Amino acid sequence: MADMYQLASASLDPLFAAITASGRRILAPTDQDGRTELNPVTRFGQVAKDYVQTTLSAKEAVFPKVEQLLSYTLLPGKVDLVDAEPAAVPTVVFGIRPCEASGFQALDAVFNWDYRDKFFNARMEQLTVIGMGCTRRDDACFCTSVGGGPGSTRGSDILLTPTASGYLAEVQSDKGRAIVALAAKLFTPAAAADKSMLVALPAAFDQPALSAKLPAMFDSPLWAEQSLRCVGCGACAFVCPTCVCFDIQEEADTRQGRRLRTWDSCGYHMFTLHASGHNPRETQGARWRQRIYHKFSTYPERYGQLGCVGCGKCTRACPVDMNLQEHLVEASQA
Amino acid sequence: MSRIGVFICHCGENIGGTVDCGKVAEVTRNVPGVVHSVDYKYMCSDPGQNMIKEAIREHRLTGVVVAACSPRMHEPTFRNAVAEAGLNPYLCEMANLREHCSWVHEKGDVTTEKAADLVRVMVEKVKRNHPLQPIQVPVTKKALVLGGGIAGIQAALDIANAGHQVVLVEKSPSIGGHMSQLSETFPTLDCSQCILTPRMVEAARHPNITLMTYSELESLSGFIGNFKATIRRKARQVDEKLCTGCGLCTTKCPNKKIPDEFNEGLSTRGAIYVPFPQAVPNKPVIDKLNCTFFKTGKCKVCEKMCPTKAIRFDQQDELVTLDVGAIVLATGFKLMATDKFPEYGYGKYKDVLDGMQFERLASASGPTAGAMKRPSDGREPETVVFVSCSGSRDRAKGVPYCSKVCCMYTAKHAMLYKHKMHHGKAYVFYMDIRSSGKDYDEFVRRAIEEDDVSYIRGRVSRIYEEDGKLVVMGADTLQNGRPVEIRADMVVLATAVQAQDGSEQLAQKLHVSYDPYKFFAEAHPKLKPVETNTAGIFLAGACQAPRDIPETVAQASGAAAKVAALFSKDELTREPQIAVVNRLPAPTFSYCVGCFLCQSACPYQAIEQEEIKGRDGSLIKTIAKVNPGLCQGCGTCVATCRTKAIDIQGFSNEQIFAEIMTL
Amino acid sequence: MTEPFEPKITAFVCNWCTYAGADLTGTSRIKYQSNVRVLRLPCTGRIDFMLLAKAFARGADGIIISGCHPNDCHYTSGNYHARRRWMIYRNLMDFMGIDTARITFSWVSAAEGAKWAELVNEVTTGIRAMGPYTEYKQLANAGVE
Amino acid sequence: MELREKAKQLLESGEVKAVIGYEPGTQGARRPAFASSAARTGRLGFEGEQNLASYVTRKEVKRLGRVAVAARPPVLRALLQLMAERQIKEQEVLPLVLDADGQVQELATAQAMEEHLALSPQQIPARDRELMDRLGGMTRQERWDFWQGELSRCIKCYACRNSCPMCYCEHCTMDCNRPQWVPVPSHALGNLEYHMVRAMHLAGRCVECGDCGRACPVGIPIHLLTFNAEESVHAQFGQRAGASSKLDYALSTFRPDDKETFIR
Repeated sequence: MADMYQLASASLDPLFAAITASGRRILAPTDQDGRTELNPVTRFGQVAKDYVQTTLSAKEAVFPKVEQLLSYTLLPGKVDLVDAEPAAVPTVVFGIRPCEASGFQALDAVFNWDYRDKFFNARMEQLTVIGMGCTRRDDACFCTSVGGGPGSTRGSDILLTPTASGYLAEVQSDKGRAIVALAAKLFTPAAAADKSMLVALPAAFDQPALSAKLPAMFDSPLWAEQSLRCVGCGACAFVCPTCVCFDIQEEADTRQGRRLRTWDSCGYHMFTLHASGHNPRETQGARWRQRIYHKFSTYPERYGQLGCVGCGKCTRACPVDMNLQEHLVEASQA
Repeated sequence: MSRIGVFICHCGENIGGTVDCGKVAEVTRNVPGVVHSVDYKYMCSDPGQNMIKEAIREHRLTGVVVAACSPRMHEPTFRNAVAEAGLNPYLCEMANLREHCSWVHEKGDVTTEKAADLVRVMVEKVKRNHPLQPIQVPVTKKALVLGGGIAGIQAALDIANAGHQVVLVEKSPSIGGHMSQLSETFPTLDCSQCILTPRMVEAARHPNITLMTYSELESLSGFIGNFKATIRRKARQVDEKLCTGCGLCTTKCPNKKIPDEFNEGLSTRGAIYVPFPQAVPNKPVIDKLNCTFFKTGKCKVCEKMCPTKAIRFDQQDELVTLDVGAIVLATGFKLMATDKFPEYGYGKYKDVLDGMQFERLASASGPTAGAMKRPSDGREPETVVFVSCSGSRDRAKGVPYCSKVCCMYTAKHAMLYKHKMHHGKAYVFYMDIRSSGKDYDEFVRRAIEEDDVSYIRGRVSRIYEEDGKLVVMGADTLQNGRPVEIRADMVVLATAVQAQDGSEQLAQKLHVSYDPYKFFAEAHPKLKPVETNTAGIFLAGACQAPRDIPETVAQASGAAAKVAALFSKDELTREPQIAVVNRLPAPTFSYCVGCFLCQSACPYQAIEQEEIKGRDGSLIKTIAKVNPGLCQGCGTCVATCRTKAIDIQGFSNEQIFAEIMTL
Repeated sequence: MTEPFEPKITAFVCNWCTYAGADLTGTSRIKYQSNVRVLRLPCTGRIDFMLLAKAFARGADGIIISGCHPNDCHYTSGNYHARRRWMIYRNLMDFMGIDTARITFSWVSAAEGAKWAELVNEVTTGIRAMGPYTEYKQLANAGVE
Repeated sequence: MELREKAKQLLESGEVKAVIGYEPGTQGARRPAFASSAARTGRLGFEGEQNLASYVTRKEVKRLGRVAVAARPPVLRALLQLMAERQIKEQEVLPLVLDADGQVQELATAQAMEEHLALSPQQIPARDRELMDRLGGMTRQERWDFWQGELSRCIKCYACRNSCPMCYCEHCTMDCNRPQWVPVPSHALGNLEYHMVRAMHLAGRCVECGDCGRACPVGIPIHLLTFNAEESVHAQFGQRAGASSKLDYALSTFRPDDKETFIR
């Protein structure tokens, strides 16, 4: 059972100060010439005022776009190899939406499935999520169709829900309680949960039904049709809070090198290209299908949860308006 | 895993005196992949080379770096040594410690460090070298000579006499070229036709020479040793096999008013004609543009007259395809057109001639049988003005260069005139007298001193007609630019020598380059004067630049020697440092995407198209392919290729990349 | 007192003109500063612009590109193609804020041994005065966590 | 006649196998649309921003057969440039344009396309011009800081590359790993080199549609880089990409008298 508090609007500045003073880094949505980006901040005043979502997701905080795994030096007759240690700094991600907050659980499912990923876990351990309930939505949003909602607490250590006088703070975890403890006097216990300001978002399709019918739709021409305009870039995957695919790259000169992990996307032709030249997912249709299946069929099967949180970041990032919700609705009706 | 051997040469004191070679060898020993690293006094000596050979065997080396002098000096030496030890010679590279290090830097640690860097760079390169095989290209031992003037005839004869087949192609009805039009030749004043005609006949009769007159090159494909030339044989309308050359047809042709090209328009000819009495082949040709039958559909007098029934009004142009291994370009020159000289009244006044017209006038076989009669009224010209540099060395006329032969032939013309008209007066306007050939200056002196030709240093500004005289206005710059006015009966302009019409198009067909004046460009102005930038195509004569006869003949023989050398082997061997387009198994086939933007980057037209087809014969994709016979290995295509599908053997992307990454 | 800065200079030269010219500098025993490392390529036409980028990435403080004078290219036109490439590349690099003063393009013929020495000395002295190309060197580690 | 009617007619007659145009999308935007049967032409229109020429080189589209394309000037330029680079043939694509009277016009030949293009001057949008000029007025250090700031946002999703009609290579330089020319990760060096390569590879080939910048999910004005390269080509060599189906590539041709000011 969550602890519920009231938090006055004016309390956020002192809260930020307290968090910063505790040595934690705060990442929050900021407005950079019209672009909503997650950036380090120290004051609440730096936080973007009126946003639906950041373009990129907060997964960067635990799964950076480039991270070093090891380095080595070639010496006469031997190789001197040094494992990298993640420089995980205590971090508070503030103001991300409930959809995105729940994305961390999808990442966790992969990074701790059959192998515990040292880098992810080190960063995850240091991460506290302060989510922000949604008072606005746009055409791309469909969290309610995939089990989420504008006020969902899943994935947030603290979820703030805007109220007339400030915020309702639902503290979900010890990490959340640790934040409260930093400035306990700012948090006044709340008796009832006022969620009246949250935006309404009716579900657009029946996800369980869709997931159930997907296995039979593998050979449907729908995927090829839907993906005709897809340009095959990786924007959707890179902005996705749950996409976790990565590539391992070695950067070396003739004497030393380092091994890096970097984001990858199943939308790329190269993603499945074999050294022989054969590509099991030769067409964009096959790659698009993979994306849908992975999130709505493979994930539930393997991890017992969806690989999609309905945040709509992919839709917003897409240069050709591949609207995921629209396509899922279409698949549901097919 | 690479097993590289490094051999540091002291070059006596040359390297050893500045660079600590022992230290370099020691540092290099620690480079991954190096299994053997030594220094020695003289690597290029026999003991030095033997060290390398022994090390290759003993250490089973997969690559060798010799750190010594410039690879431009000893690369062949060490590659040979490596080959003798059984290693592919292209697995040997050199680091330049002498010219690029010890000779240009002071003795010290910094210089030794640099030397070690240079060695490491080459170690990393050689690790990525691949064994290469010299490229063998078959040779078709038949030459094509384009142009049947003295250059082409000489080249054809020399190649034929070396025992090779030659096809001599001439666009006009007879071989002979400009030389056959000349009267006498400088500096000996011997009769041009007397010395040329025997050569023409010899060319025609030579068992190794096939003559194709009245023919032109239509197109050319292929590469050195393997060209495919298509020749257009223009219809003569005369069956050459039946025609005996009796000439009856030419005398009976009712149309007789056509300006005679051979006599430079100073006489006329019929529509069926033999260009000149000594023509080879001595067979007539019908000038279709002027033939009454071709114009009106009626006449055929010649057909009726021909005793052997050799006239063929229905004859069509014929395209003949030839396989040849080498080409000699000998297409000659033209003189600057008449319309370029309004100020001299050239083309307007009948008695203003160009040099070639004067040759015909002075020739015993010419329209006046060699008598000095001016064209307008047939009177003997009492005063003749010769104007050299008419157009040449004149930027305003687009010819900044010297036409080279005019000084000499103008002196010759003045002499010929004086020999025929002892009492006549000959003036020569000149800018400078350029007479640097053997016996040339003596020849000019003779004109001035013995034949009393008046040389005036200055240019002619204007010529106009007045009272039946040509008034030549000029200046004498040796007398402070004093105005000179000469009332002459005839003026001869030594007009500029220019590239033949159509040179540009021909050059483009052949993919040889040309200079701004459309003369064909030699591969190197000094060391490759008869080669073009396209291997297997050579130059002879005035198609390259203005030339006189001896130079032309010498160059023709030079070109012929090049051809003979090329034909001396059954196969050509070429260095394998050429570009290759990558090939991969299906379904990728190649990274080449077929944009062909590399094609125009190639100075040698070496990039061809290759169609990749499926089992059913359907086209899968079209990719680039490098013709190994044409590619010279510059690598411009490599830098142009976006997909990195094209690479150059010996200077590959991987090699250069590794070199940079070592520094 | 720190050691004076010694720039790292990478030179890309063609085999036929500048490499031979640099050989002539050697045979003429003309001395020049030793910071430069020469990489031999067949022709300036072969020099992919990425080679320059890689040299900077590798820590070069200055770059020299040199080949045959116009009209003198061993391959007749490789240098003309290279010239066009550099005309565009240089503008673009400048637009991206890359220090084009650190890239020197030159024509040095096989006969210009003295010019090669002068060129290397001028570039070396110039780059030494400019200091290390720190901002480019820093790129390698920026953005890696 | 509107596009949808024309499309219907072309598809019914079998003249083309598909029509590529635009349709209303979500989020208030318009988006590319494919109609492969007369029944699916109902939403097609001319208005839209993406450069549809980027589709005609795709295997999936090539397999369909001849396609008609709603062709604004940048699309036409891209199609001509693709012809010059031998990626498409005249008979494979049928560009459709609106003529002055609002009628749909077929431009079946490269010549017709070239003539149509000649009617509308090629211009960089004022906003982009302004930013380019502002950058031009900066010191080099300021430009460096500007681009480093912008490029640090790059996630190397390749939306710019994949939206570009001229980036049709199946094996991009970015995919080359022997050697690995450009680092795959989107760290500072990888990003700088990627955008350097992209711009250089588009110099003389960029049709200035700006689609790369439009596609960028993080809003980097990367199209200015290719604009800069293309403008240099135009200023120095006097030609523009997409002007003709027979255009010679500016960077693999030359004039002996090309003028530069920096070679010593």
